[in-house]
Amino acid sequence: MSGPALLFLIVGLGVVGWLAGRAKARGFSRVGGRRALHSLPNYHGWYVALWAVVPPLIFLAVWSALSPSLVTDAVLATPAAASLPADMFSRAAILGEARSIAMGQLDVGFNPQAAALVAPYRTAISYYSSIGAVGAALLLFAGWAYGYTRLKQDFRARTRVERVVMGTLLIASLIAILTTVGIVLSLIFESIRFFGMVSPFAFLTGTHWSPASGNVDPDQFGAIPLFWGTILIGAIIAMLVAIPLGLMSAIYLTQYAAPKVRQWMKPILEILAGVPTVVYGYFAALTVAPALRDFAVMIGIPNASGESAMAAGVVMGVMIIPFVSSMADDSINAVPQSMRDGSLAMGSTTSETIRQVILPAALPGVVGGVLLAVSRAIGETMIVVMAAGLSASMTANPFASVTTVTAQIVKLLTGDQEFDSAKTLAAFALGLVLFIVTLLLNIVALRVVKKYREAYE
Amino acid sequence: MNSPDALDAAVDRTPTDWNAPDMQARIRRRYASERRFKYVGLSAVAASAAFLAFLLIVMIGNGIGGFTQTRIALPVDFETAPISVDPDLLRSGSGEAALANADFQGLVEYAATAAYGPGANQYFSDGAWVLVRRQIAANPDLLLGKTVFDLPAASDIDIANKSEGSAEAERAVKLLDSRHALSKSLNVAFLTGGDATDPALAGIWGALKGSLLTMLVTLVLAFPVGVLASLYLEEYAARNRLTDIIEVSINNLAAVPSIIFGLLALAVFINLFGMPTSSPLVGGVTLALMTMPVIVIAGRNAIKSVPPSIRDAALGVGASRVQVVFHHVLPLALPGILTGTIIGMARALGETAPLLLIGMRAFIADPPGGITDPSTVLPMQIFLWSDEVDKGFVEKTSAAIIVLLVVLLSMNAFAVYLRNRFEKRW
Amino acid sequence: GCNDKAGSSGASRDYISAVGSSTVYPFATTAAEEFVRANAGMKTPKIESTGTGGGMERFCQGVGAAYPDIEDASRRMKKSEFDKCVANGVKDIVEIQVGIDGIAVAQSVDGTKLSLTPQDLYKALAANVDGKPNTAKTWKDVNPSLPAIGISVYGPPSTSGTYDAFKELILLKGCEADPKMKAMKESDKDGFEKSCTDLRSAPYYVEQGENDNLMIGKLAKNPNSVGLFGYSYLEENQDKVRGIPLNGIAPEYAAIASGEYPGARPLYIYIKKAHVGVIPGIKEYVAEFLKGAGEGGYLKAKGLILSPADVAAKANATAAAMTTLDGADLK
Amino acid sequence: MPDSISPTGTPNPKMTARNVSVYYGDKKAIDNVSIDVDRDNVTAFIGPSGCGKSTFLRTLNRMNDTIPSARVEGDIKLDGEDIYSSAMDVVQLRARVGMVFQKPNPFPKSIYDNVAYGPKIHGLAEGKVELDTIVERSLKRAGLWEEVKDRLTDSGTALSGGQQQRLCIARAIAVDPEVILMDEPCSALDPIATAKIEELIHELRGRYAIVIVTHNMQQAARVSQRTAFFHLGNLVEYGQTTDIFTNPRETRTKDYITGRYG
Amino acid sequence: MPDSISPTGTPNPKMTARNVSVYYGDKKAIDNVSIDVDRDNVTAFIGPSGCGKSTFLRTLNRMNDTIPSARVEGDIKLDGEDIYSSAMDVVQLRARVGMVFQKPNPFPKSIYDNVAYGPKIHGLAEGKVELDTIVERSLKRAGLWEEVKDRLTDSGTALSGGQQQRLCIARAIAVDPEVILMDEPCSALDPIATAKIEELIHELRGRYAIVIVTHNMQQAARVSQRTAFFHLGNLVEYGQTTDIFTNPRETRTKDYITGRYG
Ligand SMILES: Nc1ncnc2c1ncn2[C@@H]1O[C@H](COP(=O)(O)OP(=O)(O)OP(=O)(O)O)[C@@H](O)[C@H]1O
Ligand SMILES: Nc1ncnc2c1ncn2[C@@H]1O[C@H](COP(=O)(O)OP(=O)(O)OP(=O)(O)O)[C@@H](O)[C@H]1O
Ligand SMILES: [Mg+2]
Ligand SMILES: [Mg+2]
Ligand SMILES: O=P([O-])([O-])[O-]
Repeated sequence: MSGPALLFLIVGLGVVGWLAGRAKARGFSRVGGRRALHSLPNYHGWYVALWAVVPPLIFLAVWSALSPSLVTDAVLATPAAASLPADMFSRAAILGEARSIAMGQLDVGFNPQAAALVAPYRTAISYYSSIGAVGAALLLFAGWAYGYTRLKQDFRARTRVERVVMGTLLIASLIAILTTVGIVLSLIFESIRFFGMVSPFAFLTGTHWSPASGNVDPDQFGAIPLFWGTILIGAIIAMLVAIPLGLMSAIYLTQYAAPKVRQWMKPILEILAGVPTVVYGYFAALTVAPALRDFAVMIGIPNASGESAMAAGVVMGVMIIPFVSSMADDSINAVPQSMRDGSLAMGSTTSETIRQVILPAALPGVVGGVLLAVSRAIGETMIVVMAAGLSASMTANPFASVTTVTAQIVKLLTGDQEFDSAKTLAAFALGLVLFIVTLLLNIVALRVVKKYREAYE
Repeated sequence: MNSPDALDAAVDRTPTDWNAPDMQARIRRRYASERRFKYVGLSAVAASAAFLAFLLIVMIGNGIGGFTQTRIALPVDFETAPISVDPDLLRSGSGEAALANADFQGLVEYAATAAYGPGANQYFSDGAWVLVRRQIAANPDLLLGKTVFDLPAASDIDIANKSEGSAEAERAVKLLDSRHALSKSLNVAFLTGGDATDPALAGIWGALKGSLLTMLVTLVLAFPVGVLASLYLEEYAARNRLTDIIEVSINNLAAVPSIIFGLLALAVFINLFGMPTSSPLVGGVTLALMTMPVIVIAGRNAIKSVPPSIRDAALGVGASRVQVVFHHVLPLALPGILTGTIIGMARALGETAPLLLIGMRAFIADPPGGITDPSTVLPMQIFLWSDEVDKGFVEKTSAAIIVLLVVLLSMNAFAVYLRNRFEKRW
Repeated sequence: GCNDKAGSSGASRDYISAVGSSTVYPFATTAAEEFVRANAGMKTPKIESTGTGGGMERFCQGVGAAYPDIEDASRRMKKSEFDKCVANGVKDIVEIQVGIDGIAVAQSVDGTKLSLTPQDLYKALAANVDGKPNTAKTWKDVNPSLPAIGISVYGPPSTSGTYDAFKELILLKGCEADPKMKAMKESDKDGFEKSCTDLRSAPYYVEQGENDNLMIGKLAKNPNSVGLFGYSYLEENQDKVRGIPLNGIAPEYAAIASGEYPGARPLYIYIKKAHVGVIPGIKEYVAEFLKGAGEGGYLKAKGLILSPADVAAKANATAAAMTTLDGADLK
Repeated sequence: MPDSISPTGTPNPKMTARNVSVYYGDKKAIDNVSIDVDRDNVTAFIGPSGCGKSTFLRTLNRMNDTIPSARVEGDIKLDGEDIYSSAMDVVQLRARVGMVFQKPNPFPKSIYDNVAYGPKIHGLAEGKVELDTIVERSLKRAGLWEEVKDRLTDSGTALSGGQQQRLCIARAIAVDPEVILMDEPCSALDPIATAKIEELIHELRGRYAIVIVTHNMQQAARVSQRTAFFHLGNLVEYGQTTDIFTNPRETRTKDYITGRYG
Repeated sequence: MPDSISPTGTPNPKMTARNVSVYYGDKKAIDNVSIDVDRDNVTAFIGPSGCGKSTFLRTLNRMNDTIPSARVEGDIKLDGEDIYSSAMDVVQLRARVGMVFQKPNPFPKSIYDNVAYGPKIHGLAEGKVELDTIVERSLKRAGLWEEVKDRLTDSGTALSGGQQQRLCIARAIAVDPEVILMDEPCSALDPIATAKIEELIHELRGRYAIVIVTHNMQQAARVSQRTAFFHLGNLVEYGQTTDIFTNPRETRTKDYITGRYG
């Protein structure tokens, strides 16, 4: 029986189980009066349906993972398989093709030899899928019968069904942990392999970065220039753009702007955060970088590069403006109105109130927001890949080209995906550093923000 | 408490004279500073908005031409043309082979030379002959006489026709224009085709379809998991270690740089599970991991904003906790959850970095047929085109950006609409 | 067993997968399109531009649907790479030379005209010259006959094949011209290579990303900089940049084809023979490659240079017979 | 001391509480309270703010279960069945012991659906017709039918505060409860709406055992037949309403009802 | 009717309001009120919640300017100067007419900086020494000096509620105002802190014209010499505090002070 048909059958019988369970429960209620039934008939129905459907589905999931190799073994045992080439890859390709033809996914084979194997495949597939179908059917009826016979007048069907629902919810929540664990394990695992080749000390303190394929030279893996580039772009230039613009925008919109202006400008500024980073990257590389370079040349800055830290940093800063401004907005709004009134009633002007009372009060929140923004900026990839360049230099000249952790991760991993070269593994070590740093920034920032919120609640 | 009178004897002073000149000067200074501060704020807003406007104008300016296509009329006289395909053969059904063997490239070259002089072949897009072949396959009768084909121009002609091109191309445009051979029309190939090496033929449909498939996978995985997890955390989870760990994980996942998810996908999905590289499946799963925490956080906020009195009311008439949630809380929180989901999906749709690491940075010309086919996505296509040598791709890149921005902005606008429409204050 | 890994998961691919050089990429993609146009029903090959080195590593990872069928290379496969291939079961590899690429040394059309030698470039860019840190600031410091323009060279990143070619074809040649280094080459080959190819960083040698277009734009705007990139980019942007003669020979088509220009390099594709006949279309795709690389083909349109006739003939023969590569031929 | 108060005075109690203490975490909010809820009368709980009236009321239908930190000790029986025993299903308990809250809290659904919700989840109606009957009867009993019969599909939240509260009472009645608990049902209402609710309580008396928490002593005096006075988590005095108000045994009660504190 | 009330009764008023109406958008919150604020006495504004006491109080130092929807009609003069005229600078006005709010709202700065804030922005001190003097004097006048003199660098928010309110009064005093407006300054405080503030008001009387809004009639009787009774935006009665409390002319006043409503 084909997969979809089987699924259809299972679901169909599940529906029947639902109807039967419900009918049986209705019968009880007719006998014992309404309150006699613990759970609504529907829940009895669900109980039966779950018993009928879930075990065969689990069985089928397992079976469909197991059966292909059983099928292949069976096919290989037939005489038709004797003529297969010894070379594993051709074998596999021919088998795969024969299989696809047998299952009707392919009309004609590319490999002529496949044709001979179609028949054995058909036999084996139908044999094993009948086993699967029979197994599923047995489970289905067993579950069905079990569920059905358990229904009684005071049977707590609802409680059982709800327990299944709760279990599902819990499993959904656990996926977040799984993902985190997956990230941490994959980063750590590959990083350990890397640190087997290059010492963490050389990696974290070296100032020379030029990983090349082939033999491992620990001197090539000094990541300090990358860290510096990341800081220069993400934590310095981008913040020099984003903090004043974001903060002042938030101040203007919350304290000065007419409600109508605020209502329009806020979403407009938020668009800045919604523009994909690849667009920013393109814009930075195509428009901003050349303009900045011209400007740098005009004012006589040496080594101005078209892929400058400045271009990437400025554009990244613009991208982060709404982020900073909405964090600042929240913090400013959390300062109680009474504080503002108090200051105004002393005869201070609005700007004095903002600078001397509101901002100091909102400072922890703003700082927390800035930390979050920094963590966003140093993890940003596309803008730096497209606009910051790849030269691992430790220059402080913002018009020169620098590279960042993320840009190097991309560089190291696009193309060379062989997993035991130091070059590839270095990307994971960089990823680990990035992960740890952004994690710490986030934890600190969230803690600061939370403390601050509590202060005014 | 001290007697105020005793105090006064020691330290009192004359009352402040608010009208003294130095006071007045001070006031003026304070107001000037107030105005300055306000203008600084206004300029910050204006600068941010101006940057956005600048970005959009540059992209639209560069890209709007990408939606149109210069076409050149190519008259072909099959009586004299160096090609021999029997139209009857085409009708008979064994035409495929006949067409495949015929030299349409040569035909186009011949006809172009005949019409516009030597080298005129260069005026046409590389793939122009394929279109001729396609038209003839559709209508073999064309072979019987003279026909004028309307074929896409090569990208340098296209550029010269739309704006400033190279001197050579400008000359060609002048020549063609003088023969009334040029026309401009909607670039259907751009909206319906896949990637191509010739900018005149390159299209975004392949990438858009890849994006749609990827988003489908993302949505199918992230939405239910996100909603269920937020329900669990907000409505049922007892405060214990496990819940704390879940919470911390989710908050951190929402802040992890996207490239890290790419590393995860590479290490786990591709290298460990052997899932197909460059496929919407892997891309979608990766982006789902990124989107799920966004949905959970939005979902929890939406659920939190459902007033407890409604839960009490339902519990009070004897609803179970599952019933309370699924009959009352979830329906009321749904608009908020949807808003968060759309915003999360929009973010995923614009994401490039993690997909770079799973092989989506590739030339993939055929639009994907399913979630395991090799495919690229819109932002990746933008990235790839931004790297192309041919100048014609500048326009295409910006045009693709316009398409992406239109999709994203409409998603965001829809989210804002949802939020405003269903925002409830209890 | 390992046979059902591919067989049972139905993992036989129905499209070609090619990886490798970004230089060959434009040609490979065009060939892919033509291949589909000429062979109805075939799927378009998937082509990743990974750089020659990166591509080699993936190509050599093994035989099977999960691994690429074809490697595009802007240099010849190295012996070490071949050995790795063999170690991973990729024993039969077909090598076909498809054309030639020139590394153009170029500057803005507005710049003061330069004419360099490999030695000039080495002296300007090496981190250490004569065992001392390089102090040259202008071209005049390098070679008194050159103008006193600040040294600023935009070049490819160390991972790209263009860089490899630059290293092999220009830097090492320039380095060898120094007798001391020549002596070192004899005694300590590794040390020689290292000290010859260890480059200064920005502002002298500025590594660029993959985007050579940006480099062109940068050169156009900075007339005093020198750029290193593929010949195709030079040809495509004649209006903005011009080639700088090396040893007095300008990077022009004829000079590169004849091998006269020092910065020319052959382009190859490598084919996994085990995949031929298993993954549909490989033969036809290779045929398309050679057709495009032949007289009147589109190779030229992609800014690359046709192989000389004898090489082309050999390539056709190799492709027809699928003659495999002998590792002993490689360095 | 609480033992000294007779919890009874009712020959045939609907609910009985014996030695009930309630804790929020470590904090004791109710201390050893024993009380009987009469079948045919209205019982009022009075006492100063924070004395535990709501807390105790909520133990009677186990609404305290929803507060993670809350813990209940002692025995509470409904018609002799222990409501905290594992055999008691809390969902059914709450159907039998309905509740009306301080702030009217209709569901943001139609008036009809507000009332029909309980019968639906408990499966009390066989079909649409029967459900209609239940809805109509409940709204009539809650004295709201005439006002809303033409707009049953309007949202329950669109009603006035007093109507909303009566809707909540109708909703509670619809599941055919045996006891109705009301926690300051009028404190959010204006005097006219309050009067309507009081009148309604009067009419419902006898059909349901009713417990009402109130801050307003006049209201307690008007609507209830028995009054329990709580103070700092203790039950200070419990008895006939007339006795409590005219002749309190405890000085604390007296002080409270004469307005010395609270 | 409001015209029938004599706004005067004070020979030399510090502030005079004539025919003042205040609107929030379309809603009239104060209707045609005329009143004089005496130079040497404490004036109390009483009235039920929402009657407009705060609104009117805030018109006296133009704090209503900060509410976009608020609009003021009529004449208000400070020492004969129209405070709503364009010649009047609102910043200086607020320095001259200080304000203390219902909830103590010290700035999240040190105690010293809280008090020094006003003098600094207005440039009232020539240097550190003079500033120190002003801070000390203001804290002394507010009766807070002894309690805080050893911890002037502690945060103002670390004080107790009553101390915070006195700090706010010190802050208002520090800019050397002529009038001090207090909007229910004690409603967030416990009885002991309240008593301290009342005592303080008593001591400040004569040096500053003081207006205090209060809900608590006993407080009005204790601290004020003149009382104005507001109701629904109208000034119902205004006069000597003793007269208002012992012999109100209007029945509404009488009903209010005897607790019939409010
Ligand atoms: N969820 C809770 N967690 C902790 N303590 C609580 C909680 N709910 C109530 N309390 C405390 O239990 C005590 C009794 O509260 P309860 O609400 O029962 O009083 P009440 O008599 O109903 O007061 P009110 O008249 O104000 O409604 C109070 O001290 C209160 O602070
Ligand atoms: N910002 C505002 N916008 C609109 N209406 C307001 C605003 N502030 C107050 N009101 C309205 O103006 C009227 C008078 O309010 P006001 O605060 O002056 O009363 P009050 O006498 O101070 O009351 P309370 O004793 O409660 O402080 C009220 O009806 C109030 O709802
Ligand atoms: Mg209560
Ligand atoms: Mg007020
Ligand atoms: O991509 P490459 O040609 O530089 O290897």
